[in-house]
Amino acid sequence: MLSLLRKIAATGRVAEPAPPPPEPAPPDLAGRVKALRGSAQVRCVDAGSCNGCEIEIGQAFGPVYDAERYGARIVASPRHADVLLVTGPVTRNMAEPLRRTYAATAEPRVVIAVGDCAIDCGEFAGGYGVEGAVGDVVPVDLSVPGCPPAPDQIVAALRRVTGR
Amino acid sequence: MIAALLVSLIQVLIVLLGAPLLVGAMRQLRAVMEGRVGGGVLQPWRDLLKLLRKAPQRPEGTGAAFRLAPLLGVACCAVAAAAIPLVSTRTGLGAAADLIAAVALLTLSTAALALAGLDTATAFGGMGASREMTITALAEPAILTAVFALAAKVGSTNLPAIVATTLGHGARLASPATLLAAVALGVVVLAETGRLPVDNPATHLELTMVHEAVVLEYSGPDLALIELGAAMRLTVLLGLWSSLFAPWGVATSAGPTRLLLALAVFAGKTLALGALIAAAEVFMAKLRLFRVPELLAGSFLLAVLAVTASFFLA
Amino acid sequence: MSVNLVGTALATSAGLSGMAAAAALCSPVRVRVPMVGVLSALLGAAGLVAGGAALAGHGFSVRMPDLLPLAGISLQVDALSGVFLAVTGAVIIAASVYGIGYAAGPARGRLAQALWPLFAFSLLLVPAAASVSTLLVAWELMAIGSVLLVVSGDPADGRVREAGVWYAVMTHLGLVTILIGLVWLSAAAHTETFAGLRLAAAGVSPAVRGGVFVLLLLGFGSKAGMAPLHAWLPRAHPEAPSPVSALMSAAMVNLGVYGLIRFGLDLLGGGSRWWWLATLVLGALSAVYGIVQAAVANDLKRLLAYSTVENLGLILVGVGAAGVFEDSGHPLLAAAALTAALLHTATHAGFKTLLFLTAGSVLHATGTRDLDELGGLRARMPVTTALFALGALGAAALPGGAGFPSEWLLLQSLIHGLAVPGIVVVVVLPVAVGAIALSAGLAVATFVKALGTGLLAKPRSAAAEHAHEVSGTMRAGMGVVAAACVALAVVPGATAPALMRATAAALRGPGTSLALGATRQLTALGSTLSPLLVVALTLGAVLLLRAGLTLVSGRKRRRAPVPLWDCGAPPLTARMEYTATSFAEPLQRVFDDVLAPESDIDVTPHAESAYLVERIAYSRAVPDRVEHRLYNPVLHTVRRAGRAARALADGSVHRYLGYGFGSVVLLLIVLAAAQ
Amino acid sequence: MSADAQLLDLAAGAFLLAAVAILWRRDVRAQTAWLSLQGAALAAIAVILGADQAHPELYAVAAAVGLLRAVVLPALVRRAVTARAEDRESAPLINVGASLLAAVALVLLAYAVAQPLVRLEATTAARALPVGLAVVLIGLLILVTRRKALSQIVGFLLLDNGITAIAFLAAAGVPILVEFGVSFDLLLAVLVLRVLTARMRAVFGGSDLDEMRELHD
Repeated sequence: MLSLLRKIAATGRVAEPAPPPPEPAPPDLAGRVKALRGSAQVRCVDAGSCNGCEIEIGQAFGPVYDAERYGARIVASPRHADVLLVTGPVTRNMAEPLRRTYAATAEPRVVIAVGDCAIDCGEFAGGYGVEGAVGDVVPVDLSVPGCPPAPDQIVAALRRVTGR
Repeated sequence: MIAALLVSLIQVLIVLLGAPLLVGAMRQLRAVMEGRVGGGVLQPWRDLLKLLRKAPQRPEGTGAAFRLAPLLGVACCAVAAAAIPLVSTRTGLGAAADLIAAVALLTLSTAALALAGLDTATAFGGMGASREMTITALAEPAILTAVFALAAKVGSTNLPAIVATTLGHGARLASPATLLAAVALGVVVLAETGRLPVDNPATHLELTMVHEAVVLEYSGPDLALIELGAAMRLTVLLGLWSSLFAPWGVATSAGPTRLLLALAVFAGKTLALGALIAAAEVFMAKLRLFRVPELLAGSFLLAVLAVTASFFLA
Repeated sequence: MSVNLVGTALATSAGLSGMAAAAALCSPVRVRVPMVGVLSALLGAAGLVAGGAALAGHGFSVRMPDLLPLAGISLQVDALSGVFLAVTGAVIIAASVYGIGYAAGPARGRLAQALWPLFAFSLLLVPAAASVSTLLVAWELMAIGSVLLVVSGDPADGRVREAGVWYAVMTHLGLVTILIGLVWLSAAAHTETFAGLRLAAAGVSPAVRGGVFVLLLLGFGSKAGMAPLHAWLPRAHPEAPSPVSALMSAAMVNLGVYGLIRFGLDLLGGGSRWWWLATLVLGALSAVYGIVQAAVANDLKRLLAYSTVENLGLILVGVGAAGVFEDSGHPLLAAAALTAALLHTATHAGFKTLLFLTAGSVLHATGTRDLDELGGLRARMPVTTALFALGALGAAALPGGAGFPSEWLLLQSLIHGLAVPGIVVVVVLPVAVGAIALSAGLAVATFVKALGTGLLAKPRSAAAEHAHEVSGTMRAGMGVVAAACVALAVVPGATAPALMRATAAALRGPGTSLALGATRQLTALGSTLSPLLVVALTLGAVLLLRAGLTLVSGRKRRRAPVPLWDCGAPPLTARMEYTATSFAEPLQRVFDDVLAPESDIDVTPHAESAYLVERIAYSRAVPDRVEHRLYNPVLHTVRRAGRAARALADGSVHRYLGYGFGSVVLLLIVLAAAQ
Repeated sequence: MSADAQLLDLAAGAFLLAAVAILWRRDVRAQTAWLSLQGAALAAIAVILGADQAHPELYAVAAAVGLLRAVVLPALVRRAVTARAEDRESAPLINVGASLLAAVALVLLAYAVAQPLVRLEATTAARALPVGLAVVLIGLLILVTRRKALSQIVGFLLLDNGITAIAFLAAAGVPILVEFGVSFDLLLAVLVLRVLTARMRAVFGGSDLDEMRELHD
């Protein structure tokens, strides 16, 4: 216990200083951003990704990038969520669950497609098990390109939603 | 009488408005200790305001129990806050401000929430309800026996009377009986508010959930009430604990300045306790569900020791 | 003497029971059931009036020498009897009205219908008895009536018959102990009227009084479901038709408590401390054991029966505490404890009647008592669900429930008990409080389970799927007692004056420190409880919140219906629900050492390969451990003795004559030796 | 009541609390921490009594007891905890919850049987006597119900702390030499046990007493 305390004292803050805020959300999103009042509960949906994006999302909420300081928090149920972070090309098996998750999320809700696969199926375009991009299944509001996208880009997207 | 009602109103309001801030402060402290920046003390309020404006939903096949539970949760905490002498011993409920009644009210809100969890007919709802009720049932003996120890000395379960007597004889606080009772009730408070090591309020893994599993189905305004209720419950129980074992600063007389001072002291005490819990949680891991009975049995033992000590030693 | 209200009411009830029985015997089935129901309800009303009058201070005493050979019948009603008369009468009213709609099949038959009013009247007779012989007659009437009614439900059913046998045997063993005790007492005191015993008891040697009390504790305790003599209760109450269960569980068991109070405190005049410590400890034991069993029970009515064991245990704790305090010269504490016991008798009668009647409605509508088969009745039987919820609130002793004020009062009296000198008391009281608290906590879990899995959620079987709300008379019966529950829960203080008269009658002492006339709140020993205020404030806060919520979220208040969150998988089915068994599983694990559940898993491997599992059968049963460990061995020895005895009787006449001759010779030898 | 009396009560309370905590925790490391607290409480009792009854030599006893019970013995036990497998009582003979409830009964029993002694002389010291008795009983309980040799050592130490406390409270302190004698052969015993457990672990790879039943043949 003491050793842990010493470590805490020695380490101090590991979070990087906040980068300048990204440009505000597009007009069609602005209304919802206002309604969210700087707080965004996030539900991650892996629609069939290679888990590269998941690792980056994990980093985005880790101590270094600390998305929580902008009002974003990961929650356990889409009922509690405002934002869906969808990764990967939507496989046939995950298409229906993705729709259900979207339906279970209460208005106002925002869908962020994370990673190239989520935007245009990337590597897996035309694969026999692939239903299509996230945009083909549920309406996408923001997208974070990259394979995988860097944590700070994910954080930036989230900041556009929370507006902080 | 008017003054007393005013006191109760003030207590309800400070708990209502302050509870989310307490939670925010605890999260903030935890974030800082983990080397993060944290969402800020106001974050819980932001979440609540947002949730209140979200579109309300009615999950298929849920009924009155599901809709009533969030309201009841907040209401019970509010009534308890009005009764317990958090700021002043002259509360609106006066003679009817009973310790057992206050505890029973909080149990009522737990039971209502458990019923709501069962009402959803989802596996997780039932699981959470079952665990929640198990813990509550086993916590009850420790609570009432500790109450027994405190009330036996004062000769009444009337909260203002207990607090006033303790304020009268500060030396009593240093007696083994009181200390043992304090530890026992402290453990129970942790269990009743779903903090570590009994329940992990920040878990995302359904299989380890207790309280979270019950509320998985709630959204929008209902969820806002649930979160507010949980925060108020934490505040009220911490306030009750500090009023019983550290009553300094609780006003025994009317008078605005006195009340303001008491208000400040109350906020300070509650924040300090909250900080203590939050800091301790950094070092703790969650207990297995079937180790929790051991914890509660221990707290029951301490409570019994408190009773015997209050009789034999002091 | 001038016309006496109590006497008139009792006479009326007697007449009504006769009329009802006659009507049942000689009227066509169509008319029979409603007629009996109405007449019995009037009978109950008469009992209620008698009790109320007695509680209001009217005394009554009559002696009918030639009604019964040798002793004759003598009746006397004081405030203490009044409590039990009133409670019983109220229960009879509700159960009779309910029974009109409930009775079906064999229960509509002549015998069953004729027994009902007679049994009801015997329940009124017991607390009115004023002599040992009268009491014993009434007691035996009650026993026989209840046994026959238990089996009247479905005599063809084996489980019903088994329950009937258990009950018949145990209730008569109880009767025997009571008989011996009372005869011994009257022999020692040279009188058998209560008035005489009250005077003469002081002269009886302590040893005799102790022996008598032990016998009475066993006899009356077994009637009151005191562990370990409770085994008949969870068997008989579930199998009986629901109105009968209600009458037994809410009225009959109370009479065991009445006997204990009447003889222990009143006639024997308190006696010595160990009597009451024993009562207290046994009461605490029954409370905890009963509720632990209830917490893991799956059969709705069995659960309620075990909850009866718990509540009667709490009442016994109160009685025991009263005895201890009385013995150590704390009349106020004693009065408070006894008042708590009596108040809990009333409140328990209220919510237990409600629960058994609602459970009966569930059984009536679905045909099953198995909680794992029920569920989803909320939408199908709204009234029943709401009333069951009310009863459950009372049984869980939560604010707004009927059980809360009485348990609060009980705790108050115990908390002040530390003032009593004596090491044993100081050791016992904290443990007793712990036991009460544990039973209270487990009661909450138990009734959350019963309500949440039994009536809320989704139906778990076709039977529950096609349930329907019950008939008007049944709803009326439930409604009556529900109203009583609400009254007891909200303004318990209103009963204070009456209960104080009763305690005064039992303790022959001053009244309690309950605030006279303060009907809004309950004040005892320097603490005050105001259920009315608490309930009003909570409801007010709820309404306020609703209003505030609509204000905040504006017109969007309309709730959009959405499917349950199923983690994206295809919709949740009823098979994925948590059942009562799974709900109770953690508690069952915690109390593994107490319950010793029997579970076994049977894995059938696939035909091709031992590594492929075809199906897994898991079964779990939580038998009554006391029954297994205590009763079965006894039964075994009895059976063996019986078998041995059979060897003596091989049918040869000579042998039988030989027995007779041998015994005569033996007798002569003994006589010779004696001179 | 006087400040001294209250301090004594407090020390007694801490003494008892430590015993309960030792029964409560499975982790031997945590147990040793509580053990040192208990030693400190014991020393405090001695000091208070010394001040109360003006027995200056009690200060010396207190110092010795404090050093031995609060520092040396716990340290020895702690050093005995090496192998990971050793440092928690995984499966006591009766589960911790039950043994805690048993402790409730034992404490109540201790108070009940000690009453005559207390009534004998109504001093504060005498009123705290049951605490010592209760600790002795709890120590025995641990000795009976725990499997690991280390836990048994802990129980043994608890037992001895209780005895010493009784000695202090009843006779206002045993003669200093006796106390030292007791403490030193206690020290010896612990050392022997430590060596034994170390050897056992070296030879059998564990010090679970049940597994050692085979040794007798």
